[in-house]
Amino acid sequence: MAETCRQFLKDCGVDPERMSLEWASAAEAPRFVELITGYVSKIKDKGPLGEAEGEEERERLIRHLKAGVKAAQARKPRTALGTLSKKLHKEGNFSKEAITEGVKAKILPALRSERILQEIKILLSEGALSLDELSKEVKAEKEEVEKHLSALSKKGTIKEEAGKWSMA
Amino acid sequence: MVEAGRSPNIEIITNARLEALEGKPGQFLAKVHQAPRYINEDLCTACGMCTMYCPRPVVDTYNERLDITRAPHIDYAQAIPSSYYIDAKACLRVNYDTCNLCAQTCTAGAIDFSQKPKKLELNVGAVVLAPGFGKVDDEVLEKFGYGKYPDVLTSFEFERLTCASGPTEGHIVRPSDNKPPKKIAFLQCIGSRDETCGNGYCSSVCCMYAIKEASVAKEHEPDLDISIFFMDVRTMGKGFDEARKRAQEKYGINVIRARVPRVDQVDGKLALTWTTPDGEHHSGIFDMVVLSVGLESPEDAEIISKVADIELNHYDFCKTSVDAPLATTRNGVLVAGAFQGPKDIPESVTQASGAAAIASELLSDARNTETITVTFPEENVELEREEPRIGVFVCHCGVNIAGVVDVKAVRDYAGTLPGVVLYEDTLYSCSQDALKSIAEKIKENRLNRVVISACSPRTHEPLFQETLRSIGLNPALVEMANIRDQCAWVHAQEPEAATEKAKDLVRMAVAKARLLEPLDQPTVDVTPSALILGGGAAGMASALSIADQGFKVILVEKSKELGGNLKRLTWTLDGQDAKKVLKDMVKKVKAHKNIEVLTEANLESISGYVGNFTSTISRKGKTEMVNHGVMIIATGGREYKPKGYAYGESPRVLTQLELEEKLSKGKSFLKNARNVVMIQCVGSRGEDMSHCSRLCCTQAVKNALKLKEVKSDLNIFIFYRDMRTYGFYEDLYRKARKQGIHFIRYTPEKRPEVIKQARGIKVKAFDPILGDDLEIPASLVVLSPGIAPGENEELSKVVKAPLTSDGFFLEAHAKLRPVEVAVDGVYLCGLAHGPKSLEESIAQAKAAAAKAAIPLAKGKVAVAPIVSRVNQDACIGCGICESLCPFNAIRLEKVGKRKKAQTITASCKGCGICASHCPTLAISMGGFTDEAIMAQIHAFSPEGCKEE
Amino acid sequence: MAKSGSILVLGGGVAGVQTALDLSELGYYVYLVEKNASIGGVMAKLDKTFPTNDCSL
Amino acid sequence: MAQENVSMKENDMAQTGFEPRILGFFCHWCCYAAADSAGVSRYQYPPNVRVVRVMCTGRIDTRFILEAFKCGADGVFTGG
Repeated sequence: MAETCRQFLKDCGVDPERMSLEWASAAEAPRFVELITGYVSKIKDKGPLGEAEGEEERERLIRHLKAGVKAAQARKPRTALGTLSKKLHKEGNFSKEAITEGVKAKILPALRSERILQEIKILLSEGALSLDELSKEVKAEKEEVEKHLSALSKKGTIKEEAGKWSMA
Repeated sequence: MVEAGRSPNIEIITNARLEALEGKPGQFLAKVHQAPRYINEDLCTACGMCTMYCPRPVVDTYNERLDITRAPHIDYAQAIPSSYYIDAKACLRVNYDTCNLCAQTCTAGAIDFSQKPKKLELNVGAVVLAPGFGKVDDEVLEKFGYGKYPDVLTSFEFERLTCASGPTEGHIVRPSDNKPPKKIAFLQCIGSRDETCGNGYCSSVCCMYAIKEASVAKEHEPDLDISIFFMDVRTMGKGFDEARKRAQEKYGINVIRARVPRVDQVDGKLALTWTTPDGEHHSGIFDMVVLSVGLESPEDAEIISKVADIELNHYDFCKTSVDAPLATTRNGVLVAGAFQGPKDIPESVTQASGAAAIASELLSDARNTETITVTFPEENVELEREEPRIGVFVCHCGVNIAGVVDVKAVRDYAGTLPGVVLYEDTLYSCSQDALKSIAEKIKENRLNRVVISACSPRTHEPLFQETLRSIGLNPALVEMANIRDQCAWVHAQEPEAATEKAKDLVRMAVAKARLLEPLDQPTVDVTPSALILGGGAAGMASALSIADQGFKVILVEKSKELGGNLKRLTWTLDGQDAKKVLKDMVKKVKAHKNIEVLTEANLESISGYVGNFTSTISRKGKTEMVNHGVMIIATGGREYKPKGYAYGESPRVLTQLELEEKLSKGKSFLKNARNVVMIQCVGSRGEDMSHCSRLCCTQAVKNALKLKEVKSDLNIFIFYRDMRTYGFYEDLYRKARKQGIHFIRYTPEKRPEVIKQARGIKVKAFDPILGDDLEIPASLVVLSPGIAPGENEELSKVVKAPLTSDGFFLEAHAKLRPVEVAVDGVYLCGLAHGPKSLEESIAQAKAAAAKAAIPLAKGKVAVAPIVSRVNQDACIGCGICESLCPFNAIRLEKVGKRKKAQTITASCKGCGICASHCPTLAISMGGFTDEAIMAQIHAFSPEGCKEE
Repeated sequence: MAKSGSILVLGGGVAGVQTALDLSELGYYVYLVEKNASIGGVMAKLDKTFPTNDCSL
Repeated sequence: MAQENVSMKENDMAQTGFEPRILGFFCHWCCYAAADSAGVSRYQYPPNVRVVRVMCTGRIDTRFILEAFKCGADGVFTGG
């Protein structure tokens, strides 16, 4: 879960170090205090969300996240996550490499693709945009965006007029 | 404690004393005299007006006479019963028939001067004496300037000074000038280990509390210079030695080995002189001296002894024996706690449960004949279904929260949140009167969701849940915001930020509360039998207790015979024949119709949950399945096998147990013996194992005395680090010194060496008093190896019960749940828990038997309602949840044509891994639904944030 | 005559309270007789306890 | 030069004045308990974290974390 989260946060334009997963048992109050103090100062150094990320617009970042949440709810990426967890569990393989590689190969593409799809929908519901503009806004290659556009237009959800896409 | 106040089957009779006890076990008649409180408990609202208006000051004994209160008062805010009372000795109305001011100011009309003393006659089957301990005479303390010099305090007084709710709100000041002290001295063994005052015993707790008080003081004032004057550092309890070491290192507390004979005042400061073991004289000036006073027998010990017709020992504590540590000399009258001998909280709590077990054995025929069952009103389902009507109660917790957080601001802020119809602040929301008033307000305002903004749900949620139940609301409809443990206490220096945080936490809790749903309260039947692992003294004692309480027991022992380590003992610490104790026990166990003994047997696996376990036992190559409701781990420990000290190389080097075995067979081996050397802490306290093995000191002294008895001209030398002959065992230590046994301290840097010579052996060691090396040719060297954990690691994995770093089983809570482990329905006793004496093992075994018998006696256990629920319409039967569940608590079952996931409610621990990995979001968690967590996340943003 | 299902516990300190709680859970009625005006004994006066420094209430 | 100095100072002020908003997901049995016990011991730590209690870190879903960032969190601390 944590690794998926980190990789996907990065995809959404959020510094993955902003999320931390730590362990402190019930008996480790001093350790807890150390962890939390260290973490807060780390985030202080990074500044407000969006600043360290170098995103010129916080708005864009939030939009990535909005689409990201939707992607994380979608069945395809969730199945990918479940299947990978199941596999690693069965093999008893919890090595960092196995998890990182697994997430990179199986889960992230599903999440990313779903995020791009959702973001296209959000953007187009706000107004018409060209392929170039879309590609820049969703932070993805033109080819990736095109795939979704053609699928959506086949379904009749969107249409193209004078090089600009909008909701049908 | 609050639970005791709430239980319908505990009748608290205060201001009362026992006057007579007639009859016989099972049918006693107890006569009790109860003095009037002059305030009606049922009417008193604990508002405190009476205290404010009373003109009569009295010293506050609760605050160790450091503060002043008035004749009508309450001991402390959370006291139970939560009603004020009038101190009859001071009251003008009671004594002179004047004043009556309080009665006029009391708006509740609770003050009632017509109350007369009551004589109660109670029919009871058994009596448990737990009157606690008394205080050391002021006369003893005067020797140390107490009463003469204001800055000499007792440790009990100092405890109140360091307490945030104490008279100084936790600021440490000198009573003479109200200024903070810079140098504090703690003097140990005041009124303990001191024959001149008649208390020859060790009080067993002072070393620990002195270290605790010193640490707390350093925590408050890091610059304090604190010295503790010890004779021996006796931190022999489980985990205590490590805690002492940590405290010494972390806080830099000076530990000085010396007994300070007197305290003098010089120029407003306190002067001490002392002599260290190397014979050097020292002196020092201190701002404050704390006397670590010991525990005395209770002041009314003699009266209790007469009234209850029981015998006392030579120190006026209750007389008991090693094989029956909780039985008094009168049948049916039991004892627990410090009256049995000075002891700390975990041991008192253990004995208390143990005494309950014995009473339950005696009266098992009469179980449930006189109890009252509470029935909760039926749930008001309609009200629960209505739109959320939320009530928010913000707790001051005295100054604990209100001292940092602006409680009123938080309360008013709560009023602005959607769905909130009532918002109030309370002084102590967990006090009984507050709970009552919360319940009334919920009813009055027809609330159907409640937010308590106070302390941690981990400790207090059950309390508020029960309050809801008592008025017909589902207990799952309460949510807590933790603004004490995780806010006020940890942001004490930043009141504004803490107040903001408290507001945020309340906003998040209210957001969650809006989405709370009622949850089922399922119960499951209990298999009425216990599985006990280990057939040593502890296992047998607990088996006998549970069997006598009327339940079946399966006793599993891995070796061929019952007995465990007890088989190797010859004499008990009080001089009884250990073999006879063992024989009697084994006989009883074998003859008991409720006990089935399986020897040469092992637990292979265990599944299920409290009330319904199924275990696989392997025995002589075969396996069998056993169903049982509870389990006790009594697998024991073993004598540590010494390394070095020429052990195993020379026949003259033995362990204490080997010596005992030899001694029991005759004394011929001592014929030519002259010098016997004993070496303590072999393997313990950092040599190999880090823990203190607790009883080796006493065992060595016992065996040394035995040797002297057999051959009085022996020279016996005992090399030790601290002599930890705690409690009444100190008597043996003193006796040994009087008989000329030599005690020589060593430090871990300079351990004694055993050297093999051409003929015989010698021991080389450093004598700190002589300041030089010492060589003793030894006829016999007896090592005191510690107690090592048994093969706990494997069992720990099978049972999923955690171990301490020393390899013993870890109890659920060191003080309050000393015989339970983290797994519900599994209990713990004997050496498997940690090193302890036979009498302590037996008391603990009884305690485990009491705890284990509770679910058996109830016949039903409640299942926690925080479990996963599957929406089977959304489930696609992928099986991801089934494969990930760590508790095997969810599985696929055929529903119609398709496979669907289903939760096994009784096994589910509510972790939620199934929910977070469900591709179709078909699984939700009771009390922690996706919607509720999302709502909390949204409420995290002060401006609000919406789901899209 | 049948045995009584009630038990008298003398002393409302930590030991007495624990005995009373366990007995009530085991199916007996308990009279908790305390000489002072409130239960809790010395435990209620302790701020923190060794070695974990837990709150004692 | 002087101007630059001023802006540096302002920058510094902004740096030190920034109080991040952090959301914590704490496991009931572990981290939440550790946080309680930190309170009991009166340890002090920065007041920037708001806590959502869960029964186990296994409960935490990727979308909770994204949602937290979306709702203005500058950081998310999950504690098992």
